[in-house]
Amino acid sequence: MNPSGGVLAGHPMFAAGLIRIGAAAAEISAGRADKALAHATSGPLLQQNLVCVLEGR
Amino acid sequence: MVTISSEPLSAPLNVGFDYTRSLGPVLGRFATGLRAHTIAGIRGSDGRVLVPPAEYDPVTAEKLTEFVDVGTEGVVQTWSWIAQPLAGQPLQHPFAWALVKLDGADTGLLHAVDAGSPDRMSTGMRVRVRWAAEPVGSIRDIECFEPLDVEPTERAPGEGDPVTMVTTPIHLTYQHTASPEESRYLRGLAEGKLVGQRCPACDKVYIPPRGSCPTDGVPTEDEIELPDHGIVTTFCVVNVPFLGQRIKPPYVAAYILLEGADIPFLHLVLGCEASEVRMGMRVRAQWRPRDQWGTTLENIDHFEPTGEPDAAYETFSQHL
Amino acid sequence: MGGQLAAVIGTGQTHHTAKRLDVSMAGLCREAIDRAMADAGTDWADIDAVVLGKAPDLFEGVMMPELFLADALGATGKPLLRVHTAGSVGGSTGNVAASLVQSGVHRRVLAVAFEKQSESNAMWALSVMPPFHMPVGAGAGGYFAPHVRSYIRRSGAPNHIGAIVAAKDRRNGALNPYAHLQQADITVESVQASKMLWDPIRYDETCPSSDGAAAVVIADEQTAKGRPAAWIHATAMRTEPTTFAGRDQVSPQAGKDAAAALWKQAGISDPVSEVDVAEIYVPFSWFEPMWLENLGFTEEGQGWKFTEAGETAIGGRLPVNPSGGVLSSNPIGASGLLRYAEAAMQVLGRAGDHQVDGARVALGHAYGGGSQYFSLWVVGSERPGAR
Amino acid sequence: MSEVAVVGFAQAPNVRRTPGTTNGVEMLVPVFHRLLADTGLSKQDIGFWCSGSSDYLAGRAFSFIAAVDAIGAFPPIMESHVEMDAAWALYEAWVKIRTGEVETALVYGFGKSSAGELRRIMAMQMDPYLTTPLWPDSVGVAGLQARLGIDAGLWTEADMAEVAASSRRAALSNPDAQLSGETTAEELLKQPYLADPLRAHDCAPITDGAAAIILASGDKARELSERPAWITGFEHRVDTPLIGARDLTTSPSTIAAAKAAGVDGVQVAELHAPFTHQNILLRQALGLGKRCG
Repeated sequence: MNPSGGVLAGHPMFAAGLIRIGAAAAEISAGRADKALAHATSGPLLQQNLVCVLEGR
Repeated sequence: MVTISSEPLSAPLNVGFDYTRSLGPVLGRFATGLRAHTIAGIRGSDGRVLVPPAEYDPVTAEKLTEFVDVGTEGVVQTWSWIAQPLAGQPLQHPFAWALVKLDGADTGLLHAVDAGSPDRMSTGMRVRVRWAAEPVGSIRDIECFEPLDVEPTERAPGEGDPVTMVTTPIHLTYQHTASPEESRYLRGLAEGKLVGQRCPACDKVYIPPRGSCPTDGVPTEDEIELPDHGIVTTFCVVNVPFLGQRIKPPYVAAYILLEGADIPFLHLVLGCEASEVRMGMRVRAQWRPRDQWGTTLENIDHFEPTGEPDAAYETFSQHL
Repeated sequence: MGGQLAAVIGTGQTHHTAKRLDVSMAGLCREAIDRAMADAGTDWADIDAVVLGKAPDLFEGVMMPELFLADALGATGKPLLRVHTAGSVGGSTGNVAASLVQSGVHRRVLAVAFEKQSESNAMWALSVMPPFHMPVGAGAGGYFAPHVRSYIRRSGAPNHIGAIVAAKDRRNGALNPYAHLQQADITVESVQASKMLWDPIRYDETCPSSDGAAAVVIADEQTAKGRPAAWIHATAMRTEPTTFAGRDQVSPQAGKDAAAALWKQAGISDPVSEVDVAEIYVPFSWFEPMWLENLGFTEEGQGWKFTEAGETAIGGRLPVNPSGGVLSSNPIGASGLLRYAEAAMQVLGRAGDHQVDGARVALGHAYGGGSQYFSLWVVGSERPGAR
Repeated sequence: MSEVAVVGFAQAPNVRRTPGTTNGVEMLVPVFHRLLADTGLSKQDIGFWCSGSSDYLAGRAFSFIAAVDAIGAFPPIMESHVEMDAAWALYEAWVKIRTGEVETALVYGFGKSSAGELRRIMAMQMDPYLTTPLWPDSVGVAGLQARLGIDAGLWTEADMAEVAASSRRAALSNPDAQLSGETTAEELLKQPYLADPLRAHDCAPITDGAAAIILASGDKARELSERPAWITGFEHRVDTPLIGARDLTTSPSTIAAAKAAGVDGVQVAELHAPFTHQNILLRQALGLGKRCG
């Protein structure tokens, strides 16, 4: 869960969701995982949410 | 050379406006009700009474029409404590945010509770509305909620035509920071110098300089001090007054291409009739008295014609 | 053509006016949405995703208004995107919605764009000046007037061309019940007599500030087949920086590149004869000749002659802005999508009194920022390739 | 419709305050250079650019236009912008590639959160008629959600402190992290409340930063990366804005998006939860128990 430390370790608004996807992709590319999930949120109290599933081959 | 202090310049930027919002039928009725010390909910497609009322249903998106009046007392569903209230919040002494489910409503209304201290707040406690002194038809007509064991303050409802508009002042303060390149240019201006910078990739001289050359994506670098004269490439004569205008129309807003620069910047042309200004006209800067100089292009009050013959169109047409 | 086919099957818009004090922002959007859904014969269960377009949040004083509008837009529980590419946003909203279908991700997408400028003051929102900047400019008109002067100088156009466009667009607007300005008896002379605001741009050569919304329903081939549809033959978007050394502010490269990509994708080699009607983003009248050249309808420097000869009037060789265009209605965020929707209405034969007879291929065009954002689409009454 | 993969990712250091401008150019220029160098691409090789940012975060209309300079957008580029987190810009770019019109896309996001008063600015995302005029600050509002879960027995303040401690421990391996270190839940619980029931460690810090990702399709992706991260599911949903009408102890839109994207069998997850209790809420909503990383 959140190998990068997640947004509690750094939360640049409007880039933090993209960074989750980048961090999850890095786990795949580094061979540390074959299937990863990245989530991004927008709006008050998680009103809007995005899920991106990434896989290595 | 310009005295360099590395810290980029920064200054406050206040963005403020009193927005005038039309409420429409549903929110208009809610606001009119608040002014009269009543609270209207609306029934959703799932039967729940929604407070505040929604214009369109969260499940089916249909337009909602069935109003249901609810009570002015209710139950705290959850709360959080604000020890240092921020500008514009309902109370300026410590208070609780809460979701209050009013009697007869099925959803929580977000508002403040004036409980005095966090240990007097608890989930499930009952609270009642404390009405504002001058109701106008806005959510602020509810000044806040208060525990039932507090002496109620009697306040008279307002009346008048149905409320259709609400004014919501929005004032935000930011700290604006100039880029390092811009800061050197602005500090140069404070000493009466016009300092441009050349892009290492395309060799074009930018004034003001850029954190990143727009065509090459690399910061402009070596500095070039430019003379304070050049030509008008194109211009317009401003006849319309507008908010925040510095001088009274008509005046000429012109693109000035300084000698040695590869891009013009916008400035004022005075010292002749607006009708006399021409594309290609040679102009020189008129600086303000030195004691009024700051880190701004306004140190140059305006540009004036030099009387020399105009530049040929072909020599500046690529800058239009 | 990018991926799968997509078509507009319904359009809707509000009666644009200076101030809509009878509706909330949600109500304004729903007027356009409900009309578009009725025109398309679709209901909420058919819509897979919603795309909202709107210009700067500062205009209405709401940060990311799609969030508070989710229920009103019928987006709750569904994918929702908010596009913001300055003045061209209405166009890019149409392009993004089209790509959701062309990529095969969704089958039916609702695209909505609006601006409710009466909530604040567009002139204020556009001229919030950060520190260290010198307030010289005077709103959008002041920004573009110098470049209009450059066009006049570069093309040798006589001074009355702007008035011809303004009179034509405003008279067209009087045929369009949704247009904000209804000036059936405006003339070139009355335009020339109006107050000079930012020389060379006059009061009647300037767009109004409007509250308004537009919506279109875009569907996949399976849904659109066998029913009236405005098939999307091509879309294009290009951006360039606001200012750079040697930038052509009169006929920006981004506009030329976007047009070239569009015509290529649509299989159009001679736009002026293959396109039947064009809804072009003309907020200041002089932009008609300028964009005719930038879009490749005429040679460089010839746009004003085409306008002067009356070729852009309804009945001319290339009717431009039969709806009245931006000069008649300008809810900024929606104006680009209005151009797109009006182009679709023309090929659907649903443009009522401002219908161009026999229109089969139409252009929708939008630009934004300092003439640096361009969004375009071509729609046709026939499926691409069937022409 | 060939598949699309992430083939490059770079971010600016997350810092409390950058001296740079609110249009993010100073943060973006080095990120673009590093990302293009890592993948061996030049800006002309990028088919589509898409960005995410907010005018209200920067305090100016069109703040994203100045960022276009950072790219060097001439000759003109195919570009779009969403006034949302750049994750949604990535979604738009993914869709664009799937139309077959382009093979590569560079997506970027930036935010100088320190320029304004973030807790107040976020109130501007709520209902402008009946909620924003009360100026409910983002931390106070989050406290309402935290307490609902505490009262319902879904999580405790200690669970929340544990999330904060493990986040800082994991961040030790992340050179771009703003806050990292060894600490324990017990230690953190000794801190005073920031907004009861939330303490400072329960809230994401105020951070200036920027990031960019390169997407590529099919063979291009295999050419640019030994192990491309293929996007096999990409979904997003939105819930109602009626705060009081939502069940704030779960996240229906996350559940729906995850179901549509297909998350079973994931071995690692990066969750975007600006508050500790939201991390727990999302894990419960996604059914990602302790076993997942």
